[in-house]
Amino acid sequence: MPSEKAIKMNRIIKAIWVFNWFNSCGFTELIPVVGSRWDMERFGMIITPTPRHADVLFIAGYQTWKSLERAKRVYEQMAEPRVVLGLGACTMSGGMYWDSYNTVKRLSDYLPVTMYIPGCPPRPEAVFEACVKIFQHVKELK
Amino acid sequence: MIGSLLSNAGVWMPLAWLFVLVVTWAIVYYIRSRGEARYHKDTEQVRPFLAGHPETSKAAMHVRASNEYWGFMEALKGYYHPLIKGHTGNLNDYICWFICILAIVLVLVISVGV
Amino acid sequence: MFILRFVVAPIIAILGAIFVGLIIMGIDRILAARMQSRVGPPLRQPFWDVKKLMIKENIIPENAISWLFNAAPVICLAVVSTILLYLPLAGFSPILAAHGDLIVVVYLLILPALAKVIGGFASGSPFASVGAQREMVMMMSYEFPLAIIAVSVAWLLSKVHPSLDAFSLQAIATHPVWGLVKGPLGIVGLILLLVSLLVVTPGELSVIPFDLPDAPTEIVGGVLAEYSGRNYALFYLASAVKLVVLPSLLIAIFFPYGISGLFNVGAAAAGVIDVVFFLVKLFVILFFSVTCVHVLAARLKIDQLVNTYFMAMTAVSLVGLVLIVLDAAI
Amino acid sequence: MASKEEVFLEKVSSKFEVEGKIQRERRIWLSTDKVNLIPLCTWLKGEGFIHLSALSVTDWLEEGKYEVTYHLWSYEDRILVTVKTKIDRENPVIDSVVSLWDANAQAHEREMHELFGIKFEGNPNLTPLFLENWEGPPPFRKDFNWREYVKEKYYHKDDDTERVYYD
Repeated sequence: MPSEKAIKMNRIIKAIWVFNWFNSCGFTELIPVVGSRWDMERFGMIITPTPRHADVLFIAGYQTWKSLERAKRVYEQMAEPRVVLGLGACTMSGGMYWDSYNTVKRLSDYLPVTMYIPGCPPRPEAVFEACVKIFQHVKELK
Repeated sequence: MIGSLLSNAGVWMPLAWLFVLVVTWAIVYYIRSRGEARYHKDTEQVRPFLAGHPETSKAAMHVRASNEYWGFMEALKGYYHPLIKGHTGNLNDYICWFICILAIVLVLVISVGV
Repeated sequence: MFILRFVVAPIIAILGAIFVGLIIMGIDRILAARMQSRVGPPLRQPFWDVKKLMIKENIIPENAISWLFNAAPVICLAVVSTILLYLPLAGFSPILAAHGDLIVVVYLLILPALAKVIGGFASGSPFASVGAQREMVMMMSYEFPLAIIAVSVAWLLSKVHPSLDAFSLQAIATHPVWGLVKGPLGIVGLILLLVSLLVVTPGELSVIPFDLPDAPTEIVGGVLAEYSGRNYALFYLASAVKLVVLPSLLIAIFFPYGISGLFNVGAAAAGVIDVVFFLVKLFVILFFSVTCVHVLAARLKIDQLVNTYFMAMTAVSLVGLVLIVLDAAI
Repeated sequence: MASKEEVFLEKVSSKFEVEGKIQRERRIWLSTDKVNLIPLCTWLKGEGFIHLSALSVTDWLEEGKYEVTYHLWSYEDRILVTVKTKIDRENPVIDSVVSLWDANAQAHEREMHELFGIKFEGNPNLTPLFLENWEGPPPFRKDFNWREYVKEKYYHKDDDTERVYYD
């Protein structure tokens, strides 16, 4: 019998509500995803203004210490079955800011990142595939 | 019908509405009970959402009601402005307003009454 | 008979309204997407949204007054569905015909907005209280034209049929206003009233140009900023039911015609045809007054909104009323 | 006839002992010492230089000096005056200009304090602007080797994916 979390996650996939924590390249990445060519609403995904309504937290672009502290607080304020998606190389390894004194190098040291999406910035198809993948492998999620 | 408010042009029976409200309230409460009730009590989750910023102080967060009617006052500037100017604050202005309007009313009453 | 009218009917009304409301919301989102040359969500998207919201956590913020915070969505949805019982839907007489009329409906329309205001102030976040303040100012401004429309329609009815009870929606539905007016003056007056009601509808449903109370970009979700999970689902359902209530009020006043008379079929078939025709009318009104508006227009500022409702729409409906009175006088 | 820059330069050098230079049309450089910086700035503000467009610091490592430059813009005569002052590099202290260009100067000074460690006397709130809870030395100093700092603070030598940074 799949766990309660798995059942909940399967429900989420049909209506993923996204809260985007976008610095730097993230927002320019969101526009094609929302735009009419790739249109994320056809998968039921909409952008929510508050983390309270959101299920998936998109974190894109490099995070400085100051923005990371706020990102943690926003992650805490999301309602439970929640998922964090790290968009772009900057969240994986600091990207081109790998040797900057003020950026966070690997996001998963500070936030429970479920899945990273490579690319600088990642293509919209990669973002959609990541959303689908999360929920297919929901059983292995801790 | 007992308890029915009747006027020659309208009818309303509050008891009927209240009864129906109780029925719909029961349905809505049932719908609500189907939902998830748990949440992380008194963790970071229950802090107010201020775009990630920490909550500095309760007083700083309070939005004063004085700017509530800004939209209204702004839209009806033409009406409110002269009105505010009219409230000069000294008594004899108000008294002369009172007398003029009294005069006008008397003239109307007499001209219509007779 | 009592049980049927006072218990079974409300249950059917609320469930039917939620079902139809969510479908219309789905159609509205698809059409809005197609107008922006997007593909748009599947039709059942609102149902999945509500189902997902039901499994999410229901966070009660620490600054909130918890009992008020939880009561507001329940009141909002319950009251909105009681309005439906006073409206003549699809040609049938209102379920509570003898117990409430147009004035009750106009007053009941205030309660859902009031519940949102209470919810906003009770959630203790600055964004929510700004949203609630905007909702109050909006309520004040669109009540005026709404009241004028109700009064002028009732006056017209009482002028032409003095014997009838002027405000009862049943009477208004059976004697369509377009027939009560004699000359072209009256027709123009009625058109002005129709226009002002069409403009009030998006305001009542808080659709894009008038969605200041829960503006996502400016005040982060406004009144609904702190709601999540099942509480937010109830507000979502309330806005779906409102999508049914508002246009059916407009249909009851201006387009109560049925087409079941054309085909001489049995009573049951006629009923079905009436219901289908009612849904088509509902959808056409919503397309013009909600979908087109929220795709084409951008959000107004609060003082522009007060200007459109308090000044412009009141003037339009007053002129409509004067024209109707002149028409009846000549 | 003398251009407005020369006229202005005469006026300034007559009032304050400052060595000015007309860099090009509408650009004037004034360098003064720390003591009469504030009087000069107050006088300039009176003359119409109401906009402090930037406050930058250059770190002269060999001389052991910080050169603080105030870029002032006047809307009437459309001239940009750059006031430069040299201050000691080891304990950099200078008077704050918040009293003249309040909030505008506040942000610049907080940033310069954070990045160069300059202490602006009279600035009410010198809290960090971008580098919240930062332990290292001020990062914009020339002698701050940020590659070493990053290697030591963020990466671990033993972590196999990150060993590449060390060889």
